[in-house]
Amino acid sequence: MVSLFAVADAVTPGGTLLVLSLLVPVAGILAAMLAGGRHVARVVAVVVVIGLAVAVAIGWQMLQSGSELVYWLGGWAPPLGVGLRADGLSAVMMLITAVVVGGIAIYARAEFRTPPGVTEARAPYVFWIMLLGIWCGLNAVFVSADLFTLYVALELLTFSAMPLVCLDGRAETLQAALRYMIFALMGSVLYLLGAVLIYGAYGTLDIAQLGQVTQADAATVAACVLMTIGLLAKTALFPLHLWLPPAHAGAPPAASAVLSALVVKGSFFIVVRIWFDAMPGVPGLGAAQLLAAMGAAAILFGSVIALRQQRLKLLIAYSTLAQIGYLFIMFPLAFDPAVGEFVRGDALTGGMLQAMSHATAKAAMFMAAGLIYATLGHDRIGEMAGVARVVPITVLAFAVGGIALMGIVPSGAYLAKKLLLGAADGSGQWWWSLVLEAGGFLTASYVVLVIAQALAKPAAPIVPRVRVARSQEWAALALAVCSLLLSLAVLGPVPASLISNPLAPKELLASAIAIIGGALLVLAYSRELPRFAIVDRIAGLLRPLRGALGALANGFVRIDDAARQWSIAGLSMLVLTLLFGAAMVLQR
Amino acid sequence: MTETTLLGLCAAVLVGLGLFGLIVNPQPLRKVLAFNVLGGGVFMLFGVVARRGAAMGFGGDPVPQGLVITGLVVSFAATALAVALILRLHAVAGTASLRADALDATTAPPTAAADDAAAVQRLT
Amino acid sequence: MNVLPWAGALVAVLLLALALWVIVVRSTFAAVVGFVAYGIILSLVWMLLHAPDIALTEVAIGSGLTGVLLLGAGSRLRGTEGNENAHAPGAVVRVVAALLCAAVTVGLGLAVLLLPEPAPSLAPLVAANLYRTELGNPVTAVLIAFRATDTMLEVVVLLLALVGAWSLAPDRVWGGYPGLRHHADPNGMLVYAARRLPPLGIVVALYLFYAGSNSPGGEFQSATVLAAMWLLAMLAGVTHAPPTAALRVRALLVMGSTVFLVVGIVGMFTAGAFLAYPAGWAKVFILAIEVPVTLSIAVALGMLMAGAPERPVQA
Amino acid sequence: MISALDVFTLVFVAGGAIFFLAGTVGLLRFPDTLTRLHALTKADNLGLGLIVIGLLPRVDSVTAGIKLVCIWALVLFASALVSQLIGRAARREELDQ
Repeated sequence: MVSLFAVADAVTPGGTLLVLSLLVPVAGILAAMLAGGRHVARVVAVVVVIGLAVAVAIGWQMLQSGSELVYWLGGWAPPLGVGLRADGLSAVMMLITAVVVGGIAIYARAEFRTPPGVTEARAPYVFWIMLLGIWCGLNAVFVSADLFTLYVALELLTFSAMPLVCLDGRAETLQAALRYMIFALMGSVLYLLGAVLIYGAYGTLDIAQLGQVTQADAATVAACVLMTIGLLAKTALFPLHLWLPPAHAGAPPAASAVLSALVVKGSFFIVVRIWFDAMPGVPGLGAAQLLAAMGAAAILFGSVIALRQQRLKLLIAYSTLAQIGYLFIMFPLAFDPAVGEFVRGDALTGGMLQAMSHATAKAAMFMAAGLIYATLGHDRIGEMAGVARVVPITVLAFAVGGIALMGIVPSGAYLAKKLLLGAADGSGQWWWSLVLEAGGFLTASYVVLVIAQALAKPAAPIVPRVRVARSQEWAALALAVCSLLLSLAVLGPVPASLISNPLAPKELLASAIAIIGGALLVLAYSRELPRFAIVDRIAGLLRPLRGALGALANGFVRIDDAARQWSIAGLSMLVLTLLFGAAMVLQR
Repeated sequence: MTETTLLGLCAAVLVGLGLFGLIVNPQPLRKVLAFNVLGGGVFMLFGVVARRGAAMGFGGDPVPQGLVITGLVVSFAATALAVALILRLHAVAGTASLRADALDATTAPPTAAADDAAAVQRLT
Repeated sequence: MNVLPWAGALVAVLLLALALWVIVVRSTFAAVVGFVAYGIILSLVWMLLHAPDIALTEVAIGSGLTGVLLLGAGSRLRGTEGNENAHAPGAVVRVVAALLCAAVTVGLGLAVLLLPEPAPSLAPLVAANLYRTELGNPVTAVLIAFRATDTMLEVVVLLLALVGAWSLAPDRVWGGYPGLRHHADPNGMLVYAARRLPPLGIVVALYLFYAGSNSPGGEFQSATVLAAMWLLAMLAGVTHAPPTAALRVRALLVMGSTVFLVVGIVGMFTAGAFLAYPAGWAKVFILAIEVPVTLSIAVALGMLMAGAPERPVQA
Repeated sequence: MISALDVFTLVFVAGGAIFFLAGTVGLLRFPDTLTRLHALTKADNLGLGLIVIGLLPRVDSVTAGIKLVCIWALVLFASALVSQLIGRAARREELDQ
């Protein structure tokens, strides 16, 4: 998927499509802002259809021409002008973004409807415009070939994401939005500082040109460190995640889906661009190991704390924290010691595939959580028993999304894991295989917990507070199924031998082991055991173990609480800056 | 040392000061101020880079100079948005703190009555 | 520009002292006042760095508008200071943070010292292509021709920030009047200034706009002066910010970006690329963009200063 | 060679500088807002005025001279306005106490 397309050096046919991918959301923002009221949702509906068509056209054009798409804005060639460039990564990310935005838009039509008798309401107006703003920012991130345009795109993302966090106006969400805003601003200004140093050293901001000239001198190393740290703060990689759990858990469900599935991927994508394309020879293996170690810590802390949550939305938010960690495991695996650079290969494909499966699955899970909340009037995991009988499609969507995340055939995460494991074996870094395998069990644990709770027998029959719209349930399920079948969609570029028959005994056994392992973890230290007779009996047997593991998990929670203190997070950021700097300098 | 290099080092110190303020000062408005000090340092370094690239009769490389102007406007928008957010948090919660425990559990949901009360309080 | 050999050192010391003051002083009011001075000294730095365009922008936006914004916010938040300061991190955290920040500064300083000589520059490329934009000011050429897409996206960023600020309104006052109502004091000096200064300010703004094509100035500086005049009238109570739902306001806001978009698409068909200008027509195309964009930016800046709606339209 | 014009400039700029110095000392030493304001306005108006007069013979063109005078006029206007506002605020605060 990644090395399929030739590198292009001049404007290519079809490059106009890249401009369209920016212009369509911008035009939508302007039209929606002007028209207001009920027209906003209509404008967005039109823009979603056209935007999806543009994304498909870009992918089709690339398959046809077998080359990257390049466009020079204003006809000015880089470095003087700004270039747009789409490779395989950009194309698939744009496509998956368009699909997720489409799914969220269908879901949100019921949630953000202008009430009758009102010409214009605040929440719908803001939600729809910001949805387009996020889409525009993401497309700009995916196609821009210029470090400064990427900075503007990052700010576009932040400014659009912040209002979504506090859309309901409660004090907690306003505080969450403020924490996010200030931390993200710090991140983007550090990124900009790195870009400034790059310009000072090379006189260009064009990523393709930089890829050919960058070398590990002082300014470049400093730039790489600053940009990486700034972007990690915006991606909320552990321990720079102080803003993520409250922001993602407190927003309205549709907004949470956007934030969790899409927004964090923007800054992650720029990290990939910088490490693989702009300066592949600069960071070195040491820094990559550090990055992956942060990812491993994120998986461990995110998953363990997710299982200790009492509220479904917080559980999903912490799951996002863990899944962000997954995205960074690929970096040391993609390092080729022979050339001393990060090279595009199976590891990168695996990492990006992970990002795409998480985008679809997590959007589906947040939507499902929103529907469960609407049905029950709360999202307390301990009181969810029997909800599967009331909203079966919703629970199915959550389950399918969760299974897709666990990495069971034929989900995208399955293929991602397989590619990453292969790369880990190939480079002899067995410890990352261990992390990947453990991560699978940890993911399974919180998914199994929620599904078991939903399937359990209710103490009293549930009377749904509202009837959720069918369209919302199906939107969630569709995205979840997308994630589950993602590996099939990329069958073309990867060898078919990587995908096994999901019903083969070996795969069934692997899936069963993952689920049983997850169930055992639930029994070991979950606070909200589902009410099944057998569960009680096993938990009784495991009591001493549960006590010890519960205390351990509480320790994790306490460390996480401390790490999310503003000053501690700030200090971690500075320490990591110095550590990355030291790792890159020692590498030389 | 040339004047330009001196100003470049000065910019580096401004970045350090800004970071310190962002991390250590507990008040969000002061964090926004520190963010602006930090931004001033970053833009100044860009100006130093531009000045180093002076050629062809231009006093500085015009490309980074143009980018600084764009950056200043974006940074103003960020400041305005952050300030609006701080003021709203203050109006709803009576505090503009970033600490999770500063919001007591009794913080009222945003009802019309609470909004009115907040509005009245602000207007007087 | 370099009147005195040690002007750079003097300005650097002043700047650092002011920055330190902004960061460590206890009172927020004092910090904001320090910040305004910091911005003014920073604009002196821009003159030393031969960047008069940025000096103008810094004074207008970086110091002026930001200063007014923070002063207003500081006065509304007075009273929360003491409570928050009680929760300042302890001495250990402060010392560690100071040491770490110093280490980062040293690293950054080293990177600055080790920047390659001779410095790379795009100035020759700009000089070689300037004639194609029919502009005399290279910075304006960068903003409106070579990197016009950045500028377009940036205006969209301003709009999104504005909608973001509006989104902080209570539902009840959505679409209403932003900010506090200032009452005009009939005998006040401010009212006098708000009536006398704007004509002068508009002339200055027009001059900056007109001069921007060939000498320092341009649409951002011009728009900021316009916004400042509007803000002065608002603060004096001579006028008030219009309701955010007003169609004329929204039309003015989106006008600039819309024209940007349309002219860009016209460029696709007449000059072969988005936001390209056909030979001989560059000046016309650029003017067609700059006039509405200046107005839109001025309105957006003014509305951003006014903040979220606080009073419903009916009241 | 020092010409008569140079002497003129030196005298006026030095005079302006003295007013600025005096104004700053006043700002630091005077006891309350109003007296401090009094010190400051002298620096703004007279000090800057003297400096502008001192610089006028040295300008290259008439436009530059007009610019200098405009700067002075604007500062006069702004400082008068701001002093008035600060004075009012100080008085209001005094009455409140």
